[in-house]
Amino acid sequence: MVEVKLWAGLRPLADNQSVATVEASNIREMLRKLEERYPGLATPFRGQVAVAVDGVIYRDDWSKELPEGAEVMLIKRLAGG
Amino acid sequence: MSFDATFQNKRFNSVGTRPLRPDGIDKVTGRARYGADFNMPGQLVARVLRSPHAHARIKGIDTSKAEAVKGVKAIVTAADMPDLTDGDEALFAILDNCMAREKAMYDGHAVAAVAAIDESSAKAALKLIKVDYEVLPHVVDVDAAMMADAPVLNDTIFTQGVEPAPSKPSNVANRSEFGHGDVDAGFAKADIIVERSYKTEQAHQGYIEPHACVASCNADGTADLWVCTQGHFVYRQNCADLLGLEASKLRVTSSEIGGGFGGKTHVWAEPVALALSRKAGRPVKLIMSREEVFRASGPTSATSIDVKIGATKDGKITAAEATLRYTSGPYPDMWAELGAMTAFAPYDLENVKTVGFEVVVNRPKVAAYRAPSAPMAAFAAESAVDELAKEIGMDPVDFRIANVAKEGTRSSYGPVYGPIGIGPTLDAAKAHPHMSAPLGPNQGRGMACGFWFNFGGQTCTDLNISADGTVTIAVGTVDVGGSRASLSLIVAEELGIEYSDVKAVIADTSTLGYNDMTDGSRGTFSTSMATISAARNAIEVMRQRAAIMWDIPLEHIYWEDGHAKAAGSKHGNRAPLSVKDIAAEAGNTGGPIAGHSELVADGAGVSFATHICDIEVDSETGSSRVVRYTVIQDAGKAVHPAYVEGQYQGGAAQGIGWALNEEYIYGDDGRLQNPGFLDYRIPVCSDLPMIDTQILEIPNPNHPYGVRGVGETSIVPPLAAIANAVSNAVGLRMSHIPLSPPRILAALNAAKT
Amino acid sequence: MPAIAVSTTINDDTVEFLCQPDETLLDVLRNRLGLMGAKEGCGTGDCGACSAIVDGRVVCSCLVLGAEAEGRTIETIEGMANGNELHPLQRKFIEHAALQCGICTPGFLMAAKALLEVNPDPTETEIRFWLAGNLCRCTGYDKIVRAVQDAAAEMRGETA
Amino acid sequence: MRYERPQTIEDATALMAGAEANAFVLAGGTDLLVRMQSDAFEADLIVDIKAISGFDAITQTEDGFVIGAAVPSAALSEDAALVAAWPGVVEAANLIGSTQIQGRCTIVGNLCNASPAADSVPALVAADARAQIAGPAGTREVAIADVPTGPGKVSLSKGEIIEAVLLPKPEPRTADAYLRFIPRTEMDIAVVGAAVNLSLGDDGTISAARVALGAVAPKVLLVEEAAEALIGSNLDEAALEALAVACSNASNPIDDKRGTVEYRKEVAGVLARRAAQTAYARAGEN
Repeated sequence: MVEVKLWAGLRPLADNQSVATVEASNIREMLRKLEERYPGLATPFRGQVAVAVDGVIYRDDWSKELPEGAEVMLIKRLAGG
Repeated sequence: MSFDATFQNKRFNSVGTRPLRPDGIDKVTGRARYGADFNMPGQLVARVLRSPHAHARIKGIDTSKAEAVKGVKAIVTAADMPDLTDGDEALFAILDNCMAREKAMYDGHAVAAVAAIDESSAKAALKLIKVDYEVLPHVVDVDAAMMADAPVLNDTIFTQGVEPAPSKPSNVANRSEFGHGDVDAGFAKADIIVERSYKTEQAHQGYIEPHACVASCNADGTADLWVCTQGHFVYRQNCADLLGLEASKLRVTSSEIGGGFGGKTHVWAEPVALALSRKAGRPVKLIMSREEVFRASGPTSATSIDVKIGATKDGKITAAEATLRYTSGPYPDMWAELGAMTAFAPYDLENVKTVGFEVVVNRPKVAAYRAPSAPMAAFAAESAVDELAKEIGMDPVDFRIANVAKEGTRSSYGPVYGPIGIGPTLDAAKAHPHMSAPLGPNQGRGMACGFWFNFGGQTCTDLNISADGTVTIAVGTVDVGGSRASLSLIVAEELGIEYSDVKAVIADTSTLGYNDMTDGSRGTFSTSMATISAARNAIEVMRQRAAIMWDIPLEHIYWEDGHAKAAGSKHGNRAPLSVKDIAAEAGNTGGPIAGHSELVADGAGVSFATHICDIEVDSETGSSRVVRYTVIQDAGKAVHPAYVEGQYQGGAAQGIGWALNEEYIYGDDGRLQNPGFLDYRIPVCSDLPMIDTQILEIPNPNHPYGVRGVGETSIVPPLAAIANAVSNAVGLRMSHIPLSPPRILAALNAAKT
Repeated sequence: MPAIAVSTTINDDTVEFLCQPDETLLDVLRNRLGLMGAKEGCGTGDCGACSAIVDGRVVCSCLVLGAEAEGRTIETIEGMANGNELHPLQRKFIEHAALQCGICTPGFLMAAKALLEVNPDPTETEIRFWLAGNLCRCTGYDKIVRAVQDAAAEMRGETA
Repeated sequence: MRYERPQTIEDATALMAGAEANAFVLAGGTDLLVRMQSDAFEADLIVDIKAISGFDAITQTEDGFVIGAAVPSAALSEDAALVAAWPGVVEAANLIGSTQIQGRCTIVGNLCNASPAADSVPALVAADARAQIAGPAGTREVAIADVPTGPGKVSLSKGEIIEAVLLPKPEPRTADAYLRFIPRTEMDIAVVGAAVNLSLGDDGTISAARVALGAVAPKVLLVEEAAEALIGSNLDEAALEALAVACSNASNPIDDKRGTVEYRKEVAGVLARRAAQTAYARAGEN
């Protein structure tokens, strides 16, 4: 099980939860299960989110495994110069 | 991702040396071809008509007289573009910004464009296009735009991120919040609290090469685009999406790029050039003038920021809070959010809260500028940190060290940090001779820290080994600052060959798979990872070829020091095969030898820097000069140290310009007053001292060589470092960037009375 | 507008061209003569990317009319190297990593060449003020100034 | 549009006199070509005066110096006699733009462009220089201060061309100095400019002075009160303070992208003080 922290902008789309717990072994599975539970997340999940796993930000690589007890946060996909 | 990107603490032969850059001769002889240096047979010249109003409804555009001008071949307006009004919001904004549909949203907003056989016909036609404007009230200032009585730019914008959702539209597109703990409880524990408001003015990337492209659309739906860009694959996708082209039929070639710094991550004129070419049936060359670049490309945000920080007498920060308001131009984006994420990132804070407000105004659409949004947030936060240290009576470096973030710290934007370099940069600053050098009269010293995220992203490279054993590496990330040299070093390192045997080229969009842009400090980080991967794939092929050449089993062959070697007692006496040896036989061992890689280079990690500067202020004129400047930054591993230093120095120089003189100045009519290098004052050679650099190498655990991005963070600390230095020189806290002479003199005079 | 016939000397070659009366030397070099080493960064004399040497003085070619080239002697970046032998300044710019994007480089080289012709041993301050009309946004000028100093030393015969 | 390059001043003035409209003299072109970039600019005739004999020369005469209308600013600093006689004029001319601009721009062009912020004009006014004007009706001379009449406007009649600037031969123990304020170290238009030209008597007191300011009024200002503050003094603090006050009071600037009214008035005084100190030191050495 991983606890996924949602950024404030996502919470209205997820029953106002700030944390969601899902059974997932990697980012893709985590996003898929969250989306199944909260269909409103589908839009931001298409290109607007990045995932911080133990402080490292993953923007694209959904194959990243989620170790047991990892800190997982959804954050906005960022722009750079 | 099958590629293992974990840091391997290996000894380097090539990486870390300083060979000559491969594009050097072309660039010192004038042969390098930039955006404007390409021509096609039969090409037309394009010019763009721009709104003279800051905010105006377009009631009609009459192009009939202009079309009658001899030599004019096509005129386009928004009517010639797809109507994306009800489609994807981000795409709509990009297209509307390229060509205004309902309203001109800022001075310089494109409303029509002409393609003609020459400049003078195009110019004559522009004058004959009649646009019927209904001038609307405008607002350019971020605080004014948030007032209840401000003219509302877009009545479909309702502030997101607030509960309950507002019932009235406003110019505040979004509210975002970050932090943890309880700031009120934290402030209650503070012995001393500093609270202050700051402003920064809008700055432009100021790349010396204006946007330029040549577009050629054919009747069969194929098209070519030659363009200066930081990301030709992204430009291809954007242009295809905006114009309804098929991406694979649009071939985009990136020219040499004359500076970008974030400003060439976004299409401005390219869709217009393609639309003109499609309509005219001929190639079209479009070069923006310098004035157009300032008025109508994408500068960074102007901001207004409030900061409150409290600490105990012994120097521990108990709470930090900031409210950050950022302009985004006429279209909503996420610039304030980035500021809110980065403001307090260098610190280990028990209680922290940042709130960002994204504000639309009648200014050009904001684009990324080198660590976008972070310099302004750092200016405010680091000014307050400095002031707090002074109030407590602590040395500013010691105070920061006492509160610095480290591995395991919960960052102010949420996640817990892995290994990070802020502490070591502060330790290095403390030990640096600059910190203890004596100051002259009227001089002040300031220092500040900076933080930026680095990106990885989608990356694809092709490595081809020629029959003579020399190697071409084709990459899809545009070289903005010497990355071809760095990537050639990486190939040499992995294959164990000479740097001079490698040629790195930037492939066009039809010859290589998709690559994200050169942005987010990702160019060398991500492409080096893909290049290492491609080289290792090529090595695998060469092992197979060696097995064929020797006619022994593959598992008996290993790769070491640039050679295939046979293992064990049975074959071990064979002379190792070099890349050249294996390449020479390629035709008979299975054909060309290549290594390819497609990967997502995530795990870039975050980046920190600490800067120190000395400023001398003329108290009679308010003029200030930077007399000494030092940059200390973590590079993870410097692949080509000379170009890492170059990034540090260039970022510092841009920050110095922003801190002292650069600003967009608008008149009461909402028109930009200084759209040129004469009055948009970037630093000139005589403004600056030598800029000293110190490269720290704290390996990134998520890159085989430990590489981190180095491009952006160097622009984050200078605004605050300079403001702190000026404040120390004149004994007054300066809170409005740029610290132009009139602002400094006015503050000195106000303090006298 | 009737075109004007101009005869001039560019990089030691006699060159003849036709241009419009309002056409700049920069446009002539780039668009008519294929000498695209001079860049247009501003068109108003503020950035120096179009620098060329006319009768021994470095000027912004965007602020010279093509018609004014009649009878003049013009040097552009394309004439700086002697065949495959780079000018010391060109070599030192590469060696010192004095360029990143490189768009300003031809202009800097032209201006620096003109400097060393009148002042073979300039101080850092003299270099910085002489080059103040050449904008560079990438480097912070540090490595450019060092490259000029080093090239000057080599040209004076001091071991680099 | 036509481009003409006459060989004589008579041909040049005839061309200018005969032009229907929008005729421009081209010398260094550093202002004219910038204006030509603008979409709004229209020209029918450009008269390039650089081929006219003598226009590119600096000539020393019994009365002083004649600086031809086509002499680039860079050439002024290469003339040792001129630098020795009028260091302030030369330093002002050398502050116009970059090295590249210096290779082209002329002080006559700087004057005729009629920008209130022109660098060389206050120095020329302080030096009591005159403009030699050729026209269809012959030649005439006017004081430099009488050439510009307001921003972008000059007192020349149709067909008239300034041939040269005439600088007097300085009296013994006379020197000038010019300072301007800009936000950067180079490349900016003056926010304020101040020129001081002064002569010392045998006892070292200032016997004559002219003080001129730029960028603080619609055209260059010759500030009589500032000169009076200096005359008779040894440039003591009281004289300097009186000079600064006179300059600040005389300034009538505008708020714009380059500076505020308040700023310009204050800095006019600061720069006048500093320029006076430099001129005083130079005069003492002469």
